[in-house]
Amino acid sequence: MQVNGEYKPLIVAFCCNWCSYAGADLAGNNRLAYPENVKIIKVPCSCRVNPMFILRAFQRGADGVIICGCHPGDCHYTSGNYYTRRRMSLLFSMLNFLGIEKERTRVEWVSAAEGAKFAATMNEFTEAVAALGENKRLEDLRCKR
Amino acid sequence: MQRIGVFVCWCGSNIAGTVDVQAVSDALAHEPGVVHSANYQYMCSQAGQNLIKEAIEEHKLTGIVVCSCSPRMHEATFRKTAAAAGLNPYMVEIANIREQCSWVHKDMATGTEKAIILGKAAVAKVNLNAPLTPGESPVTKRALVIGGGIAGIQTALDIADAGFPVDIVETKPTIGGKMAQLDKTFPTLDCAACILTPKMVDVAQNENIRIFSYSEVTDIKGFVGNFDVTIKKRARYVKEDICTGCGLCTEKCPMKNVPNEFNLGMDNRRAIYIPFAQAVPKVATIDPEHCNMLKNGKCGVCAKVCAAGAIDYKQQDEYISEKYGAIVAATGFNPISMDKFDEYAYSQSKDVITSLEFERLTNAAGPSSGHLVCPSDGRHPHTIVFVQCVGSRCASCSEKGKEYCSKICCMYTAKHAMLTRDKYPDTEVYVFYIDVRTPGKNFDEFYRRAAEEYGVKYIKGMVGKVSPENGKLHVQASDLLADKQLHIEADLVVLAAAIEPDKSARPLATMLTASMDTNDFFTEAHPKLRPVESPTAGVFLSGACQGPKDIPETVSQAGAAAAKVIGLLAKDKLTGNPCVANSNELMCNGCSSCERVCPYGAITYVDKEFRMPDRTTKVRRVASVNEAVCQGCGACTVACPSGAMDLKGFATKQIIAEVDAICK
Amino acid sequence: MRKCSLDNLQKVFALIAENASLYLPVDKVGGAVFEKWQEGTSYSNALNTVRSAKDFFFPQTENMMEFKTKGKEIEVVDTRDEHEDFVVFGVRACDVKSFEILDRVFLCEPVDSFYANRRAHGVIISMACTRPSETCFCQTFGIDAANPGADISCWKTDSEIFFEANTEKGEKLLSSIAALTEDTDEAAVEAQKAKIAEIMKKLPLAGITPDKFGGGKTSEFFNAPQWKELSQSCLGCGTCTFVCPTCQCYDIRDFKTNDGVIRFRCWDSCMYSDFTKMAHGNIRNSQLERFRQRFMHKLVYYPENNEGIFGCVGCGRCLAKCPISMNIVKVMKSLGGEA
Amino acid sequence: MKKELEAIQSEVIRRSGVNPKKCMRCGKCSGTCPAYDQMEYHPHQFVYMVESGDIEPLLKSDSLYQCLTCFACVDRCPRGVEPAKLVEAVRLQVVRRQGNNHLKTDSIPALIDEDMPQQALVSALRKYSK
Amino acid sequence: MQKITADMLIEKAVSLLEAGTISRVLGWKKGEFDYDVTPYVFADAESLKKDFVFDDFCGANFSKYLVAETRKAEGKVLVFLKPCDTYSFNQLLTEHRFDREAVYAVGIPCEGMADINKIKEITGDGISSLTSKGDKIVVDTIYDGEKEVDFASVLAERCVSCKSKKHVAYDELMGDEGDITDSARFDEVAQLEAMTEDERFAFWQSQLSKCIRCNACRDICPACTCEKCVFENPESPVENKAISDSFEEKMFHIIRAFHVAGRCTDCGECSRVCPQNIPLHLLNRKFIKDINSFYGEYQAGAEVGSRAPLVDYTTEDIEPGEAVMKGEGENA
Repeated sequence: MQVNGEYKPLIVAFCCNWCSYAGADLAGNNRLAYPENVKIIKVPCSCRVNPMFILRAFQRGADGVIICGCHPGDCHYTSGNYYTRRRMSLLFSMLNFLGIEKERTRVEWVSAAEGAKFAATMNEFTEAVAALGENKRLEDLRCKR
Repeated sequence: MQRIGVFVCWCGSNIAGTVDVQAVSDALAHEPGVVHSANYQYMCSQAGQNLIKEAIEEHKLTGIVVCSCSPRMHEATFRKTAAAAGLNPYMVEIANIREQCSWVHKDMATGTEKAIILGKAAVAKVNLNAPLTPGESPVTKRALVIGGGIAGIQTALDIADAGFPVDIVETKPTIGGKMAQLDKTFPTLDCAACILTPKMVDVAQNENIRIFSYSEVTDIKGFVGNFDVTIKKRARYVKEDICTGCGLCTEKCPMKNVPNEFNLGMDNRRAIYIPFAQAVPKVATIDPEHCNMLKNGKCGVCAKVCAAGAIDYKQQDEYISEKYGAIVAATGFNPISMDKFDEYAYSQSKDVITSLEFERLTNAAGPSSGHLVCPSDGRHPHTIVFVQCVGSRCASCSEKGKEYCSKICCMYTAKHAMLTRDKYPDTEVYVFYIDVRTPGKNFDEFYRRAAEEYGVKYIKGMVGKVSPENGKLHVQASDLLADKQLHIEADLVVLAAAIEPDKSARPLATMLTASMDTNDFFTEAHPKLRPVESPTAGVFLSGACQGPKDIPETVSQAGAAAAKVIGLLAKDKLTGNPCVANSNELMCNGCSSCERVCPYGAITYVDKEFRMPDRTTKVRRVASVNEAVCQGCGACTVACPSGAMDLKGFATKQIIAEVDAICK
Repeated sequence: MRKCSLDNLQKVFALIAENASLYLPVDKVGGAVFEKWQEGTSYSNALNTVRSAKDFFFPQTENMMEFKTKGKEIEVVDTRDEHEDFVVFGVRACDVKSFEILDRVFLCEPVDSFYANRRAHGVIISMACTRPSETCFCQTFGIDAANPGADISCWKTDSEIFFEANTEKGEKLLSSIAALTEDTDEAAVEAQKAKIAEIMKKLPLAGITPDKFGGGKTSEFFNAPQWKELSQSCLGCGTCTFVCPTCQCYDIRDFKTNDGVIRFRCWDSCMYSDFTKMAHGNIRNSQLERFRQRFMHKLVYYPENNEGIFGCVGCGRCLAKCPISMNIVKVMKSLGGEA
Repeated sequence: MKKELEAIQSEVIRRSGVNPKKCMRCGKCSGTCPAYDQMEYHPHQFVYMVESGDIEPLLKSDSLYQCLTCFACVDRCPRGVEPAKLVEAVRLQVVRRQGNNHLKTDSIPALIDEDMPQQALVSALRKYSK
Repeated sequence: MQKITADMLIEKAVSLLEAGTISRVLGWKKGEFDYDVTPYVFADAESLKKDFVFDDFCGANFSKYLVAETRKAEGKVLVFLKPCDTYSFNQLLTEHRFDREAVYAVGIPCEGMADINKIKEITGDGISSLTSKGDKIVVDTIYDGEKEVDFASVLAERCVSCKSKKHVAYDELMGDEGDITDSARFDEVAQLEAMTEDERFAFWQSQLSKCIRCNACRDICPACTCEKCVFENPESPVENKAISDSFEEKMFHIIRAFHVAGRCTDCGECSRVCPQNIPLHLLNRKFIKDINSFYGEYQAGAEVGSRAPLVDYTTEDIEPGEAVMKGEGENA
């Protein structure tokens, strides 16, 4: 996404309510900075994230999409993140198969206690996406006028 | 079209310091649906809440967006505010512009821009919100306590005292747990049996309490207020209601060489046994592994001597189904195995023992009738070495012990050392410690007394190696303060083994769909604010299954868990979480994908008749969600290919609206 | 009539492409498609393109306008882009005829200005068919594959290509390439026409006739019992409509962009369950009704409103592409349209 | 000098892969060390001194060569600190800085007695030479 | 050439009709040419004898018709199932899409089906008749007269990489039972995996941009039996009719492949029906290949009631980051 003529990667982060969203809050509590272009959407569980949401984000101008959930075994709903893990493994492998840069998508397990990990992950992911440049391969020109 | 009010909180300077709140409320005022936009110093204050209430009334708002701190902080507050002004509480959305904006960004321009975008996303979502009403479900007024140690006993007693029926399920033949095995308790040194056994009797006599001993929970279904539990009552081959506990059978049984688990294998019991004199229920149990009658059909002595005729070799496991409104996990702890600590020669010498074994050795009802002797030959030990932190505070990479501090070892070691010196002043007692941790009422005084008054030799350092040599134990250790390596010829080495959750906890957590940490301790719903509740509604935590703790702490947590249970059972109806899945039956094709991913079994299928657009009717199999069971994870929404399954409060359209708003 | 050697064809293309975009059939994996000519693009020998040539005047999706929103204000933006001059080379007789059918829909009052503009800016060069397929039945609708028509008609032999302008636009274009062409008599072309006429007689579908159909036959066919068994195989996909050169139904939709709305139109198919869905619901709720609509439109309703001209040009694309091989020929035969 | 010592410290930490900060000062390494009495600085002190940058005395100490590299401390350390690897890393620093070997190959035969196992010879060579 | 003939099937159907076991027959009806057959419901012996056909072009599967026909309460439907069809049959049963009791399934052997486009590549257009003769097909054309083509050389792509000649469901089997074949069906996927990211993107961009959103792939697909597709449901935020600016077709095909992942039996119908000849089956096969490599071999439809990999999990599953690397195949 272009901001004032400069490329700044827009990152959409889907965070589960119980672990990762709380982890993001903790990053805030500890004033651990990460790029402002990371925007968080709260979902009850990472398993609520539909592949359609991810593609939609890319269509609308996101340059990277990250899904954060509880660590496997720690899901508030016991099994949600296990489904996420399978779904995203397959989806991301498919996107890679279609030639969409694999660095644009990621799943990271962030617990409520891992504020530092949340910030570090976002910094690192943003950097990786920044290195790729703008999302061209899943863009929708209609959204880019 | 919604009429949305936006309220931007300054949070003092917490938000306003990095976000131009005026700019945010101005920008959001132009968003579709927004009819009112304001900002205020502290939205969560009474004055701030009044501002919201007044705006709801004045502008006839149908939805509100509060740009403030994390919804984890004040979503509930603002929902109540909305409800008080007559607005459905689920028409409130929070834009987290503090934790996820002002606190992580330094620059006013970027902070403001991001806050506006987060606000826009929240507005976009509220535009698609619908009022939600939580469903109601009845509460079965009976509690289940799993585990009959001091934690379970105390919880059960407190619940029963409030007038609610409670069942205790205990895997052992008797309740009492670890505390029943202890000798004295720190820091007051009262005898464990003296304070525990009256409580056990109370349990037995309480009309509201049923004890399922020698039993285990095999299945849990349902949800808060309505659990369906299956309890397997293992066959003990003794009719519980007839056995008088006279104990004659346990004297006459010819199978004499069964290791006595109550004394940690330091002596033997019979194949038919009562674990200890004050057992509750005081009923004999036949150990089918060792009973000749059950194994080979030969013997039958116990049946012959039983005057009451309580022996029943044909008894079968019995499955009991019961409904409960609340479940308390009180599965307790065990010392870890010493297998991985070969340097302490636990497997090589009988005179290297764990602290729990030491408790039994000093207990008057123990294998040595309370005489402190070396288990190898029964001699009186003159030099005793206590080693602390065996398996506690180990780095995870070492893969030997546990990373956490087991919390109770410092105090019981001080107790052991003190009692030994008190009773046997001729013994030399060394305690090797890394740190002595005594944060508790009268704890440090207790430890200092052991060192100062009883002459226990506390040495800062660790034992590196114990080797049995000529009937003695050669202890090689470091004394860090003297900067010396010590070599002690000891008679007895006592290892303060780390404690870990009972092995039954993990499968129980799976049945309860309750979460656990990596150490298999149950996770609390909130580490500070909800320490006795599991995140799974209706499941409560009591005692060491939640983390290492001593008796006073266990008892207070047990009481707290009981209070929570009583609070739950006192309700006639429960209101659920309205953010549940719902299936659009017109779209559903009945493929079962959602049912398969639902962790709660909340989805069932019904055959429904549909009137088709071409004026015919057809019967189709469609999914139906039990709203009381659904916890709202959303797994089904993605499993559903036709998009028939959606989640209230986190609907596909709402999330996509947020995505769109963010990506603008 | 003008001609040029096939060796010079690329030069002709280059000359045309100097003033307008030139599109022509190009061989691709999976069949021929119309593509913009560039240096080196070679003309396909395929009988026909997978998709018809209607895209040039009636593209699958076409933006009509855009609304930009800022806060609560809306600005309407003209985004039309149909004013570019272009030339389409190698259109077969069936597709040429399809333009007439589309014209009658889009150019009657109220005139569809998008379509009209594209028509005004496009020049069509047709190509006679020398090897029709077994699926061809253009002659059923009086189309002469040997006389393809349009602005310029072309005939291709093994070594030469012949041009004849039929319209003013055609004359103009032909004169612009005069330097590369020469005058010729019609002997070679006449010979080819005769040969084609012979082939046409041999085609397996030569016997299909539309005589039984036409305007005023609604009551005769609407409740025919054959519809039930004909439609029962139909999957309700849009393949036939989307490969059809004469299907002209479209839907107008809004696409929400990041800062407003794009209003666009896109092809629609009467085979789709939401076709002509309105506030009260759908007027054709069963696949039978939808299926019937498509064929009744081509064989009865269209001729009724258009002086007996049928809404099918016999290109055979639907015969080749229907996933379950249900098509207009089978419908016509079933309803009695075989000589 | 201070700078140089800091460089040695970071080099020791890097080369050994040991994080001395993990040490909780329990002294089990020293309690377990069979060469304790021969050593001037004991394993736990090694760890602490490397951590605190007090490396100079270590560089001069014979303790470097008294460590048998038996890895008992590594095996038993509850925190996974691995003191023996630190000792080895310091030793390597010294050996490298001296520019020559602690033991010359020529002087070895004189030190050999009949009971010395072959293994000890090889490990000594490894330990005392660059 | 098929080992079983239309006459044998007609005889079977007629006898079952006469016995009252079934009330109608789901089969293939003769077309205009010798290669275009249409799935059709035959209600009587007469129409069967007149129009029923079984030859080298009877590829179309009956899934959609099975779902529709079994909802009519008119007795049992006889359906002839080739081995590949039986997998779809089971998958539909697993998803409760039809009532097993309403069907009488007869398994029939299949030697693979011919691809008319491959034949036309050899013989050219203008086919007036086609006759199977042993391992040859005799093609008569209006331009070049009679030509013979090897059946093997014109075998449809999906039959070249046939996964199974074994039936996994039937009430009755005609002819000999075959085996699960050791096909090289993942080779094409592996070739794409071996390309660079840019090459893969270029490949799919050129393929998917051909899409005209006719929905034939979806409408023929045995796994796409939703009451209403998300792309057609106005309530769905992804509802869409048009291809536009190179995104919508990607969205459609990625999501469609994802929706059928773990459920797709790899019947290959999507690629067969695509009017634009997009190799859509490669998307589904990629998912199958990944599923096999990440979670162990799984064949949708092999067993009724089996748990599809996407509605299942183990606690030890591969992490998405590793999965993407592993998904690049041996070449990564």
